[in-house]
Amino acid sequence: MTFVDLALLAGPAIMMIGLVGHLLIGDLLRRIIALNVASGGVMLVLLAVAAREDVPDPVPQALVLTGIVIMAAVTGVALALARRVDAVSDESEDR
Amino acid sequence: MTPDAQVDYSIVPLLMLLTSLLPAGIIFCLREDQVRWRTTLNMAGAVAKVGFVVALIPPVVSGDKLRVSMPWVPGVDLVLVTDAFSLFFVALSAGLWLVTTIYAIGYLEGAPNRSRFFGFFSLCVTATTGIALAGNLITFLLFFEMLTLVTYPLVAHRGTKDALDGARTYLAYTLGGGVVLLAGVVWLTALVGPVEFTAGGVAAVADLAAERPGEATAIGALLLIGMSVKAAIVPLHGWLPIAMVAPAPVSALLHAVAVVKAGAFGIVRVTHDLFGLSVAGELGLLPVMAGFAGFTIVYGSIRALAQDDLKKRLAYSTVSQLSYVALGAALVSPLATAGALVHIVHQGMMKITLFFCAGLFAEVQGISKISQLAGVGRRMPLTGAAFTVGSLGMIGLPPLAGFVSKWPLALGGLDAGTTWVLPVLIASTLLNAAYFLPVVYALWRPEPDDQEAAVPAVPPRRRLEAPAALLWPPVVTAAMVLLMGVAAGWTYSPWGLAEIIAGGSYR
Amino acid sequence: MIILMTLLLAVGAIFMIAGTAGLLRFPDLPTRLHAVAKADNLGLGFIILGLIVHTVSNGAGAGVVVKLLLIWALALLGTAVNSHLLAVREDDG
Amino acid sequence: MSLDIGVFDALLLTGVLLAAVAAVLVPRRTASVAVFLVFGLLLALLWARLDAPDIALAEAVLGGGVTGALLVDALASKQPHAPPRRLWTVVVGIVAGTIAFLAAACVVSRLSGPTGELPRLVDDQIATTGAEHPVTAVLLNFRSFDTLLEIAVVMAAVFAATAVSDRSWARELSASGELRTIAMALLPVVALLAVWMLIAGTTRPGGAFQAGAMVGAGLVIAHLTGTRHASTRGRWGEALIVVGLVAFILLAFSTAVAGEGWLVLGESWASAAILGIEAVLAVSIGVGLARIFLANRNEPGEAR
Amino acid sequence: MRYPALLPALVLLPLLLSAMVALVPRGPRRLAGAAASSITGVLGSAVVLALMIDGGSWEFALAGWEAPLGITLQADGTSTAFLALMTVVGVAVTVYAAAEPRLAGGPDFWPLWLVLWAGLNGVVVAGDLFNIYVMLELVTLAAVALVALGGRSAAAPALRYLFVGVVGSLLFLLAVALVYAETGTLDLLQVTAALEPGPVLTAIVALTLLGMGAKMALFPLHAWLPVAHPAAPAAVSAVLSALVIKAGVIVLWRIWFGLADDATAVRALGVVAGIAGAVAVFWGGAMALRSSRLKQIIAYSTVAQVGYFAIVLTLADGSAAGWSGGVVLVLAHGLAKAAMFLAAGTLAVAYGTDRLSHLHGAITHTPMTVAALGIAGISLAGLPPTFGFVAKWQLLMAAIEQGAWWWIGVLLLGGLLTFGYTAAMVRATFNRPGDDEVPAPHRVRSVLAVVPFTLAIASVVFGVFSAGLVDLVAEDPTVRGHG
Repeated sequence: MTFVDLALLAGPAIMMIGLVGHLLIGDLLRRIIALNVASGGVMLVLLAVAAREDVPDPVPQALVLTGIVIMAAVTGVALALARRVDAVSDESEDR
Repeated sequence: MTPDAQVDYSIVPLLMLLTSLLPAGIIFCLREDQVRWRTTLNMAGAVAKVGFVVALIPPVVSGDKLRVSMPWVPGVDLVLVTDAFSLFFVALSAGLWLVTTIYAIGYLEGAPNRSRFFGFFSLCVTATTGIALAGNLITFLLFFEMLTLVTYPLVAHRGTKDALDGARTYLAYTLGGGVVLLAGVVWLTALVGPVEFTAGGVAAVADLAAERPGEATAIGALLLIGMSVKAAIVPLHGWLPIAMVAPAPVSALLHAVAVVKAGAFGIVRVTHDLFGLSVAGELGLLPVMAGFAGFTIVYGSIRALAQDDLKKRLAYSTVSQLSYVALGAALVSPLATAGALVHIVHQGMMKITLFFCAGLFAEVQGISKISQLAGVGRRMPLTGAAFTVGSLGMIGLPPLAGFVSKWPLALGGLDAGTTWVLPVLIASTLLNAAYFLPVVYALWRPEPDDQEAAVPAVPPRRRLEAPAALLWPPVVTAAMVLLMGVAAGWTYSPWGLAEIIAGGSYR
Repeated sequence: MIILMTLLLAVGAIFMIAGTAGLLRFPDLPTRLHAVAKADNLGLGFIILGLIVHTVSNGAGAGVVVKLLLIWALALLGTAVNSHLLAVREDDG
Repeated sequence: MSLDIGVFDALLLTGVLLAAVAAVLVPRRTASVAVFLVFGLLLALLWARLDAPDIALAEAVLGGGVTGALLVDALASKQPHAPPRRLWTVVVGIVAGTIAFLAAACVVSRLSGPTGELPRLVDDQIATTGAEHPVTAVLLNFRSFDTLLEIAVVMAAVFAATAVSDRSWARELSASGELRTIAMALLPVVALLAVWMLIAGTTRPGGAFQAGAMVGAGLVIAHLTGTRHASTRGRWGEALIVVGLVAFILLAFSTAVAGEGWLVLGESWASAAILGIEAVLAVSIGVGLARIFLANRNEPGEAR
Repeated sequence: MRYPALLPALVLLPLLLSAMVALVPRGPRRLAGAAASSITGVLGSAVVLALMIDGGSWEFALAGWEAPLGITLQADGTSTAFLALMTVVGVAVTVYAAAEPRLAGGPDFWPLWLVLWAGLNGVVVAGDLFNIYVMLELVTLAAVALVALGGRSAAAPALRYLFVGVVGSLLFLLAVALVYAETGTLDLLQVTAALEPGPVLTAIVALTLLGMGAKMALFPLHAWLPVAHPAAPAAVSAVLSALVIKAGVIVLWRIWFGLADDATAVRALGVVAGIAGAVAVFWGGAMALRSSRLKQIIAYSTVAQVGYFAIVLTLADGSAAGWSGGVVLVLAHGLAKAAMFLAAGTLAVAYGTDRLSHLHGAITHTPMTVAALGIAGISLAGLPPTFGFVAKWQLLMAAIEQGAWWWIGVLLLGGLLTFGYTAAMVRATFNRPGDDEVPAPHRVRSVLAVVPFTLAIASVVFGVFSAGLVDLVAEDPTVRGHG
């Protein structure tokens, strides 16, 4: 049971925590955070796969790098949308 | 149906389709006020189609067929073939389309949405021609469903609430039938591969019936149920009386010729050209169908008795008359088959005359109930005469076309050994008389004084009792009824053709 | 050398813990800020010193030492600015 | 990389797991963001432990930095009242989650050993790619198409964020004196770091993305501290965002037309091309991320 | 006649044009966007024609590196069909959006639309799993932004769509990670050869099913679609239903038919997908019958049709008829659904609302649009002589080959349901007697009526002359791979 195996198990765990949290939570901002946590979990799986040998495999590492940038961009858009949704719901509430 | 001599590829069948498809496309684009354009296009299309038919009768009777096919899906082609039986049906629909177009132009003078009406009208005839010319089951199905879709806007043309509801029920029935038919066609094609209609039945289907009779019967049942929805055989006839909400020319062409006849045509195609009489007999399809048909004949006539609305009565009469064709097709005797085939044309001619007259009564006198018909004959002698000829023909009096088709049916019944056919025919003839004669009598009865006020004021005495375009079609069709009865012996008369076609399926 | 390093790291750790304790215990924002800013930075300083001792003993070059000190400097700068902003916001907030 | 589990490793993994659970469970927004930042930091440490320094850098800068800034900024608007889920759905969710995890665990444990085929291929081809560091070689030569698309994603995200946010741009923030001086001190350091990371990318962990994120962070600081030229609005801003993708595609087109094929970097000029592309990418990502931050920036109040 | 080098241009050209169009100031951006989109359309049709003439399948290794190391693009018969659909609907939507900016959500539409088009082309020709992931993200992001253009009230549906899209992508990314862990390669063809049956393969297929199920709104994961598609501007909802859904479908099919084998677990997954599909067909149809707004009906109809795409997973297993039926169904649905949403948009412009109760008289005043709606509905219901009938025919044949009579029932009843709500829509446009004179409240540009009508007529023309296309698609390598 090397560290990599443990990491390989932790990956899906974090992903499940993120996904379940995302699906259950109501508040938009916290759902976005849960999504990022889930994405972290998947990246962990990829990197654990990369680290199975002494010399780390650069290909999955490159994939993770791309994944992180995409997730950052998507979070940006999600937050912009969430802000607008809150703004719209504020308008409707105080009308 | 006749033994297929040499088959050469020609685009004639395609052209026959285009003669009504092209005008349809153009008419849809015409503005409402371009009446002259629309009329010329309609007439040109109709005349061209009749021209094609007349040109094709001699060669087809002598046995050669014109065929055009196009690959549609891997392993399945769309095929159009002009064999004798298909030409027989095209002749009927082309002729009546010409007459009905004239009638419709007169009838819809100044009505809204005429471009839409005539566009769908031509599409409907295209579908009917397609059904007639279809060379294999899939092409038949394609045009069969197209007919349903194209007639819906015609039935719902007026847009009133009951028109829309009537159209919806019509759609529900016919679509349901279409789906059942689709299931049967797919099942058959999956098992046997694409099948072309060949006189006397397809060999592959016969083998299938031999190996797996169960499946073959199921397929046969599905196909026939699908057809009998349109042929308005009893349990599935509900839509026909309701669809009478359509304008007169629509109910004339559709419910006397196009839609119902397509169903009857389909039944004959399936029993004769797909399974072949012997195989269908073994599978037990024929007796069941004969039973249903017989029941419908009687049931339709009884219901017709009870109707006060003229068009409803004619509708139920169509329901019963159509089952003559189904009955004839189900009897294994050349006489009965010939009788059935010729009845398709005769019943079409007679029924369209009656619908025309009914339309005239409604249009000119505003009468739609039989009880109000008292003395109308005096005021509209020509229409009255046409109606009388049509009614007598329906009853089956000797010199008229009705007799020419009922008599061989009766003989065929005896010849085929199904004895119960004769009493059914006699009963139905009596019932026909029971519901037609009072109408005729009411027409010619001198107007009783007390009803003077009830009848709406008569328009000032004009030379003719109705606009020419509305009056001449029924008279012409009535004359045809008379002609077909008298000149049955002529080789190219409907009876002559029917005998040749019927002969084919007993080779 | 090992003893010195562990000693420094321990002292650093103690300061860190003190700072966090202060953060939890103190009632209002300024006092908390005070605790965290002072104690943690000091703790960090000691830890960095311990690390320097450790790396030097393993023969690391001057570059590593400079980088460690840079880290400390940046941390100091960061805490200073943050606590100032929070404090300022606290007054007119 | 020692594979046996040390004390530090155990601590790290449990820390990451706990931070993940906390980030999801804690009800208040501010606490959730705070814990998420901790989670990001721990994750960066974990990547370093898994011998992926590039990713650790990127996680720290992007995960902690940019996303952190976005999240903290999003805290400004108050937390609308979201209806709490019924207990029953929560239980079902958790049970389903655990079942899914167990399934994933047993699948992961059944994975067959690493074939190591691709790393070998990378090693013996890396000489011709013009970048010594394997990750950069994969990103900018072997799988350059992915990187190109990734920039397209960033560009699309910028378009999306600007399309969604109301057109009213955040005006220049007038900041107090101290902030301005801090900016004066910090900005050059950030710029220096960004350039250094860009250069290092070809030989050591680093590269376009981390440098880009640094540029983005720098621009955000500049904007927050009210320095004039930091505005990424207007034509110049749009052009800078788009320049990365356009340059990359033009390179692709030129190699397709003139060179031996799409994105085939000739050995002689490969390293120059990679560096050039990385520079442009860094600028685009930086300005892009800053623009996304700005798009989120306008307070709803002002947005109407 | 082979130009595999053209494949990357399908993705890179629209991206380049999108970047340029974004720089154009907001005023003339509509013109620039329309020009750029037409260039992309021309390129797309050129590639499709070349592929059709060549008939074979093209591979292209990017950056000069062969399969495991580099990224390959591959276009086979199926991709040709999907590309053809995307080009035809793309051009139609471009013309429609150029004619009426209000229906496209203003000038921001154009750069995002070009990015979306690039992503769609990318997904169809991608041959590398991670490349597919990045393409899907690009498509989702652009699609979400386009939905958000539908005004302030469209933000919530857009966000919900983004969440589902990202969750789907993450599940797919996990599948990609497992594939790489197991086989050490990311190239689709190599993976299909290398992967042997086992728990890992089942997990990969399950994750892909879940991930793509979320993206294409398969029944249990469909809730976002009936909210998001109607909220979007008309031109966008046409693109979403006709094209974006298909991105998820083609990825699911490629992976399912590439990897799936006779392992019992995968077969069970197939049955589950089939049941979800059948429920989707009936649930979508029932909800469509009940809703009173045009765009909502069409959106629920998409949920129903997606059910068929899931049923194809079991029907096309090893049967060429099933596979070609599935692909033709995708094309027929694309054409018909685009025609329907564009027609709904035109009616919304003419009558100010898409509520069925306010559309009286539309059949006389905007006959072409109502005809487009009707014909498209007929094609969706799979009635002859339309393209949908060809698809239904092939699927029925496949069902009978496998003796799966329950699929026959679903196919036939689903068709009836579809026709039910089409008739309801057309019926609502009939004019009540007496109000023929009431003209449509707003005049509609003729282009807005012609575009949906041409798409509808195209589905009839393809319905009759469908032989060429169906042959092209019938023999697809993935089916032969293990079938």
